[in-house]
Amino acid sequence: GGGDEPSDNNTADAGNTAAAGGATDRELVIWAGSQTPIAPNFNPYSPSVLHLANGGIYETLFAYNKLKDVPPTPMLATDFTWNDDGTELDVTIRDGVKWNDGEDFTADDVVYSFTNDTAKPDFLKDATADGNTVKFAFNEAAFANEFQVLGSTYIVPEHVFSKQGDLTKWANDTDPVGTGPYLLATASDAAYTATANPDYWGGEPKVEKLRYLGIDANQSAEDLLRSGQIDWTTMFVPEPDALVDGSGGAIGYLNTPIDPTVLYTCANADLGCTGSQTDVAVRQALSAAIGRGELNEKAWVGLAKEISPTFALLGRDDKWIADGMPKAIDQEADAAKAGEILEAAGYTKGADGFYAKDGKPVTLTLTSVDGWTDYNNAAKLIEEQAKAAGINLSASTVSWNEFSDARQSGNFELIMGGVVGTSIADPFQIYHDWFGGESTQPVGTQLESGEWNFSRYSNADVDAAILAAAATNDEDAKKAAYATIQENIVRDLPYIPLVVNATQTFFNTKDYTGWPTEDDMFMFPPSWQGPSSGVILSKLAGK
Amino acid sequence: MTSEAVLTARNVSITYEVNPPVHAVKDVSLTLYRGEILGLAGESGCGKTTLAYGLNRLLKPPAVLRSGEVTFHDESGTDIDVVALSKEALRTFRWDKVSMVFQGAMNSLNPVISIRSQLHDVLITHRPQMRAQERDERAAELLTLVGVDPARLDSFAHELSGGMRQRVMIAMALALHPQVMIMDEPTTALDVVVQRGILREIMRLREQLGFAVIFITHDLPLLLEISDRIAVMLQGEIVELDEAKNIYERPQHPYTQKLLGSFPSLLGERGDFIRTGATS
Amino acid sequence: MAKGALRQLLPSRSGKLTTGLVIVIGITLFAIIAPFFTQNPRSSQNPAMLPPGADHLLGTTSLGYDVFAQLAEGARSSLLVGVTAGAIAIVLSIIFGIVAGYVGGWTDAGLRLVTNIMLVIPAIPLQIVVASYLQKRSLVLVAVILGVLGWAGGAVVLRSMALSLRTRDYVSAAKVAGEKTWRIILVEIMPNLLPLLAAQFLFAVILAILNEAGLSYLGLGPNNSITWGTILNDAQGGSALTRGAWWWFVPPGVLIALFGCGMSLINFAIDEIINPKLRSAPQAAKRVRKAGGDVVVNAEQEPEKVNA
Amino acid sequence: MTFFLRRIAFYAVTLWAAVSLNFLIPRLLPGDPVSIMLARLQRNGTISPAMERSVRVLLGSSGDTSMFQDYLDYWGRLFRGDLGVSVTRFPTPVADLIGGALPWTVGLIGVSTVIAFVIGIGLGAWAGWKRGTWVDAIIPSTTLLQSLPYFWLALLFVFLFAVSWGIFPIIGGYDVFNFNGPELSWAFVGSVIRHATLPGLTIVVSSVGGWLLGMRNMMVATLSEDYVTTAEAKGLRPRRVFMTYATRNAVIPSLTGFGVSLGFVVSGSLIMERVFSYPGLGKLMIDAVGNNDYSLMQGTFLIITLAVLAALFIMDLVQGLIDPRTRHHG
Amino acid sequence: MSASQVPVGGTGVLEVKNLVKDFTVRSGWKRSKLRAVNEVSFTLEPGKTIALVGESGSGKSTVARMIAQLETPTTGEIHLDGRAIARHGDALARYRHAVQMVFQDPFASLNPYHTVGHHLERPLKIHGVAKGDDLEPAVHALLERVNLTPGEVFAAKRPHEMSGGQRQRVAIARALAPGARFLVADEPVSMLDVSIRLGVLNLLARLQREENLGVLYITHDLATARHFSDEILVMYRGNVVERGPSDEVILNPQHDYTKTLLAAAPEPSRHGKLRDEVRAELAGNA
Ligand SMILES: Nc1ncnc2c1ncn2[C@@H]1O[C@H](COP(=O)(O)OP(=O)(O)OP(=O)(O)O)[C@@H](O)[C@H]1O
Ligand SMILES: Nc1ncnc2c1ncn2[C@@H]1O[C@H](COP(=O)(O)OP(=O)(O)OP(=O)(O)O)[C@@H](O)[C@H]1O
Ligand SMILES: [Mg+2]
Ligand SMILES: [Mg+2]
Repeated sequence: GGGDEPSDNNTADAGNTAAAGGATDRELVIWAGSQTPIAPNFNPYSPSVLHLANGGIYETLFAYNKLKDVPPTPMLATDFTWNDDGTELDVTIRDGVKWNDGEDFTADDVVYSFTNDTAKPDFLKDATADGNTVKFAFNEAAFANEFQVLGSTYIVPEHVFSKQGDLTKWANDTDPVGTGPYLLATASDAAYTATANPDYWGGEPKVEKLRYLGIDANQSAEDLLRSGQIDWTTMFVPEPDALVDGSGGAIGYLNTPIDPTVLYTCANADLGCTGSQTDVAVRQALSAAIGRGELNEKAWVGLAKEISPTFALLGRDDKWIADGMPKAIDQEADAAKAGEILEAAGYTKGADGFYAKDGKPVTLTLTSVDGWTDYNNAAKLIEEQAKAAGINLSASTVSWNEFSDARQSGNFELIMGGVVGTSIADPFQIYHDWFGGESTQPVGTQLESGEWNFSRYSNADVDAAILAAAATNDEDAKKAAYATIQENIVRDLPYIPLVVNATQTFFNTKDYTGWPTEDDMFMFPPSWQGPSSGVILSKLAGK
Repeated sequence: MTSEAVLTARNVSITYEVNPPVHAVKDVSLTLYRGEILGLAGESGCGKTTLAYGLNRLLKPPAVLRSGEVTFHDESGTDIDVVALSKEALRTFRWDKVSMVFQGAMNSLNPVISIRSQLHDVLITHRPQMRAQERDERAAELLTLVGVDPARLDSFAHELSGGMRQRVMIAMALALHPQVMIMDEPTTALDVVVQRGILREIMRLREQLGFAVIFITHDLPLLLEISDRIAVMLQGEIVELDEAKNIYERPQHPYTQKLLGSFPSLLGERGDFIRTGATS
Repeated sequence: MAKGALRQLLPSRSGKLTTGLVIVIGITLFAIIAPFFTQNPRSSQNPAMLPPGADHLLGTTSLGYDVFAQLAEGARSSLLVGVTAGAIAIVLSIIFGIVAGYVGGWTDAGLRLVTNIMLVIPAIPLQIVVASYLQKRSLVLVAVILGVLGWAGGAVVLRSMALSLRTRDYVSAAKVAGEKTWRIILVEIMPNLLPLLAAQFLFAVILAILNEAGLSYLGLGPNNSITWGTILNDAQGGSALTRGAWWWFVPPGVLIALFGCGMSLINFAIDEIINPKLRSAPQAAKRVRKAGGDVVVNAEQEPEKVNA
Repeated sequence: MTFFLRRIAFYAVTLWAAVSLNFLIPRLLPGDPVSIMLARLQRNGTISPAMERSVRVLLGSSGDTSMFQDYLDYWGRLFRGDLGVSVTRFPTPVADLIGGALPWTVGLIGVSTVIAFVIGIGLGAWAGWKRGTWVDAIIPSTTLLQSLPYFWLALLFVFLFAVSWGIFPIIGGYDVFNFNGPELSWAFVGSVIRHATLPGLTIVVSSVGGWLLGMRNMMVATLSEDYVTTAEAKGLRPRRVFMTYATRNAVIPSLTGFGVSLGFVVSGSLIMERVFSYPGLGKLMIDAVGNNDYSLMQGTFLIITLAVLAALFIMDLVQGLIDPRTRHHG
Repeated sequence: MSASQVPVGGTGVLEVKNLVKDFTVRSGWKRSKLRAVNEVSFTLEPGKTIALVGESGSGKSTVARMIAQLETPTTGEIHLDGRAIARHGDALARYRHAVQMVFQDPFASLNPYHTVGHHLERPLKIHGVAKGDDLEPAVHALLERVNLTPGEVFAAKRPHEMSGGQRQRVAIARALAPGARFLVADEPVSMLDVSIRLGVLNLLARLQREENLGVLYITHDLATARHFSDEILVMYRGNVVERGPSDEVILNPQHDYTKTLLAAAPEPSRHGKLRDEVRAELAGNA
């Protein structure tokens, strides 16, 4: 697989299609990426929480649909309203919900879930319960944090969690108490199982039993899928059509590209970046030299989607792309154009066929995480394409640790990596987290949590526009701010966009119905994604 | 001593099928009489061991018995054509009629099992009717016979001195009352004092039990002292075979003469040794 | 070394040796020569996943790389890794084995401690740790890692050999003649260990090639090179088997196995040099059978007699 | 120093050095474990400062203590039998993880190693006994097996036996679809055996050749020993000569090698375990290395070191049993 | 090294004083001390031969190895030309120059990897006897001294291409190469074939006479000891139990052990005696 960090930040969908099928006791087997041995841990605050917990046991207030520009689906809450300046948010919680130990779910549980030491976000000033309403107060305009509050914070039972000492050290592995559609049944090194929650507020799920497996190699998972032993998984498969066709219709397949794949460039010499890529001309030339069509065809077997250089997700975020900005970035390699850019910037081609300036050759090292086959392959192709354009780029692979260390500290030239796609139909989060001067550190200093600006990009105009966009809920004001941002980042290319990476989900359509479809993409389908996977589980039925 | 033959070999030729072939034994004929000690002398590599192996059909590739007959004349009066014996018959024949003490007798004992089991092995295989207790008794008796403390039965080879190992091998060779015992340099690795002890033992046992011995060594003085008859081998052939006394006093073949001259006598003459520089 | 000694040491025409040499020399030649004739193994300009055919002897990979060209390039690198690692391992095992055995005393105690620790600490995890410690892993670096971590077993054997050799009369004789210690080790002892050293070297080479493949499978192989191991890793990552691209997955493995097999066969022949007992018996049995003696070679001796 | 003390000293010093290395090695790995851990966590969204603090506490390196102090603490904890808590499998104690994995590893790899050894020794002895016959002709082919990269073989086996023909399962140490963890029943035992077959077969196939060759050569050499000739001259039955005189002596040199390989059972199988998602120790170790999970790394290394030392020790003893010569001298 | 440093043909003696050698031996968990040589003293004069006889394990080789400085005495001293011998550096080299050794097994004492020429060149070079162009003729001359003619042919051979006798001659030539005045010969013929033993011994005798060598002849063969040496020392369990002029010791043994040894030595003239003794014994018992 190669998809980097899948994220949460969501918008949602009102699509509430009830499954047509009936109840089934056939066990639904899921691989969500766990490796053996599985350490039972269903504490949503723990670093090693298992997938069932997020969505299957614990739920959020709303569920956002990453793929569409639609309002979020009400879950534990039914309604929310902002005040005008974005400093207060009122949320109405759902009536009649019970914890699976029989206790009532209350607004106090919601308050607890946001204010306990472990979970309390920095931007939150206060949360108070008032009947079935929870009032959130923020330090400053928090429109941009809507998704985090409503869509990605799991609501936990105060009466259980408050009795624990240190919440981060707790495994919560016996009868975890949640509101979700499933109850934990058994857990072992190799697998854990769940049964339907008969008292689920949305009605008892029709699939009675779930089994989450631990699998160590993608190849094994693919083999199991092929032989019908896995019913739902999200993983990279090079020839999905062959697999689906080969199954005779038993396996369904969805490709939902959402996360941009880019080349991180350590772009900012002022913050300590070194290497040829600190020159914007080199980045532009490299971008021109890359044949994205070929990358997609060969490395992503045609499964990835065209990317917009503005980082707005084409199709979903079209309205945010400023006038005059290109929609999709060039797909064809243009070595001539690359040469022109370099020559205009004072580079000359040497006898070895590579460009140099002032006697210093343009050399670049591009690393990717070993074993992320699509990335590794794309990197090899980029090496070839860059060389054809006179840029001496060499590709190599590193371990995840090295990759993580390099980008955190800024000690790199080029890294192939993912940009966490936004979970709502708005590129704001990307602009803020990945391009903002606030979200970075000098080379040699580790980025802090929430800072994703690996390229060390820092541009006063962009920073000002981000601030402006954050303070408003007005679409036009936002668009104006985005236009400034887009103009700068499309020119400066601190991240050289490649493609929007494929996310391939396979599921058993022979025995189950109710899966998202191309026509009714009511939720983001990956098996590892919470809380959307919980929503999907609650909608499945036997055939 | 009778002049009744117990083993006759006629025109035995043995070749090592290597490149080029080595004719280790060439057309050797030899008769062993009941109860005698026949010494087989000759320099290293002249084919003594090969001949001994041939007599007991122990040759392993690349050695091949090219031609010749070996006949064993049993006490019962029947003649056994050793060359024609079937596999199984040969197995039962071995050790029962002809036993051997090997050149490397120091290494002839299995290092990983006790002396007792090695003695028992022989008895179990050839005397299956024997009861366990009888076997134990017999084993103890054998060791006593060769002058080793029966308490040593449970020892392992490495726990015994060279002389003791040699005696144990002789005891083993005696286990089935064989009529012929082939001893291939049984004392070469031992020092003279121990060697003398063992020779004395062999002589005594021969007197008591009446088996015939083919005694192989290159130590001619030794052979002269103990053998009844001596065969001198040179390059695969027996060049002289006569009574020990005759060999000593009237060697016929020049090679025999040369061999005899090679040993300065302890108490007598220098033989061919010249030490003109001697100043004593 | 003069011819006489060599000839004496070489077992007379051995099928195993010949086969082994043919395989090893063949693959080595392939590694040396083939890359000049094949296309650029890093050129993705061919159609992807082509089965073997006239244009591409062993087809192409998912990126359109020519498998045959990759194998040739991989042979070069894999052999380089193997030989380098083997050489390092052998030098270290000589230092730790022979020197320890010959010099004795505290030197021995110290060297032996190191050897024991290297023996007890499993090499594979250590290789993994070291490999992941070194971020830029060139081919040579991987070879060095494999070599530096793979000498202990050989050192133990060499030490015991040296221990027995140091009491040999010719070593004593050299001492009495006034030779220096280092000269005794180099000139008197080492040549007699040559067959053993050769055998150990071959073994170390195979081991290094296999280990490199293993490391590559775990993603810890050389960063920027094509080896048989990285080809396998790519093939595995590209689901070559499930996609039916056996031509991508099978040949590197077969080449590794073949090369190892060839080396083992040579090793076998060397074994027969070291141990004359091995040399004579089996061949002798064959020869005797050819010569017409119906000898079954085991304890149940058949009549050795041949028609006179 | 007496021999006995020397032996003890050997084990003690080796153990000390190995354990110290185990302490050191993880600390030499690149990257700050805390930030790597945090980076992993950030994949699931932002994390609170409290969570960050707890990660630091968990990873044990608060940054203020000296390496030497850490080292002393490490020994202190070892003596108390405390191997720490795994970070990647939080909050499972390392001891539990190892305890859970060890039986599988020992069961599969140990048994396969023993089987490979027994088959290899048996066939090797037979081939040596029948040296020079057609049996010898098949010997060279075993060198081919010996040189197969075993993950390659494993993948091929999975593809053929599990995926294409469906004879054997694809993953797991037991039927993970029908059992919710190990249990005591015949069905479970059957499932374990079925799941062990393919990985076991891989190990046996790729390692049997080595034993076979070594044994065959030793056998040939032993057969020309005087005591074997003596045994034949004694008219013993071939079976007896084969077993007690030839094989028993020829097997002795292989035993040390067997001991060492038994020791490496624990670590030797990491690739295999990954291919088959087998719940073993080797994979635990690679994961630990890949995730900078110090405690788990140290724990697995320690177990491996102990296993090797224990195996060497046991082989010291076994050798004494089989070879009386070493009984007094070790 | 110049000739002045080396008293070639010097008149000094090699004196062994109260040599003691203890070995530690292990049996089971226990270690014990084994006294292999106990207070052995003798003086080796140029032109004289001393024979050291005794059964296996009596310590003969250990004495030889101590003299050749392959083993360090536990106590006791070795003096050359009146001075205690050196154990290091140039002085050791000078000692080696004067005292050389011939080993028991001529196959084992020649390195199978090197030619005969190499074996002889080395000591010549090390001890500065010959250099460069002189080396080859010197080697050939040495070979011819030990009756290996023509020298060129033998210099090119390797040990395995020669018979045992020839090999032992090479070993002797090597020992002579540095211009040694004293030769320790540890059972120089016991590994040789009966028919060639005498040849080697005769050669040794001739060289001894020509070079005025002092020879320590170690053997368990009493007959050759008697005829080859001027004096015989009988060793038993590390001790010298009897010593004296050779005929004296052999023909008129005093110590019990010497007598046992003499009785055990094969003597062709006694043929048939052993059988008769045994018969008499048996008859007596019966
Ligand atoms: N396996 C073999 N292959 C080839 N030639 C052999 C083999 N064994 C022995 N020979 C040769 O056969 C000849 C006779 O050997 P044999 O062992 O019988 O001699 P021997 O008289 O017993 O010598 P020794 O006194 O050294 O024991 C020798 O020339 C020897 O080289
Ligand atoms: N390195 C050693 N370590 C321990 N004991 C030794 C060592 N060398 C010799 N010995 C012992 O010292 C004693 C004398 O040995 P030495 O070799 O001097 O006897 P020898 O008279 O030369 O015997 P042989 O006639 O068998 O050569 C023997 O008991 C021997 O076992
Ligand atoms: Mg012989
Ligand atoms: Mg001696």
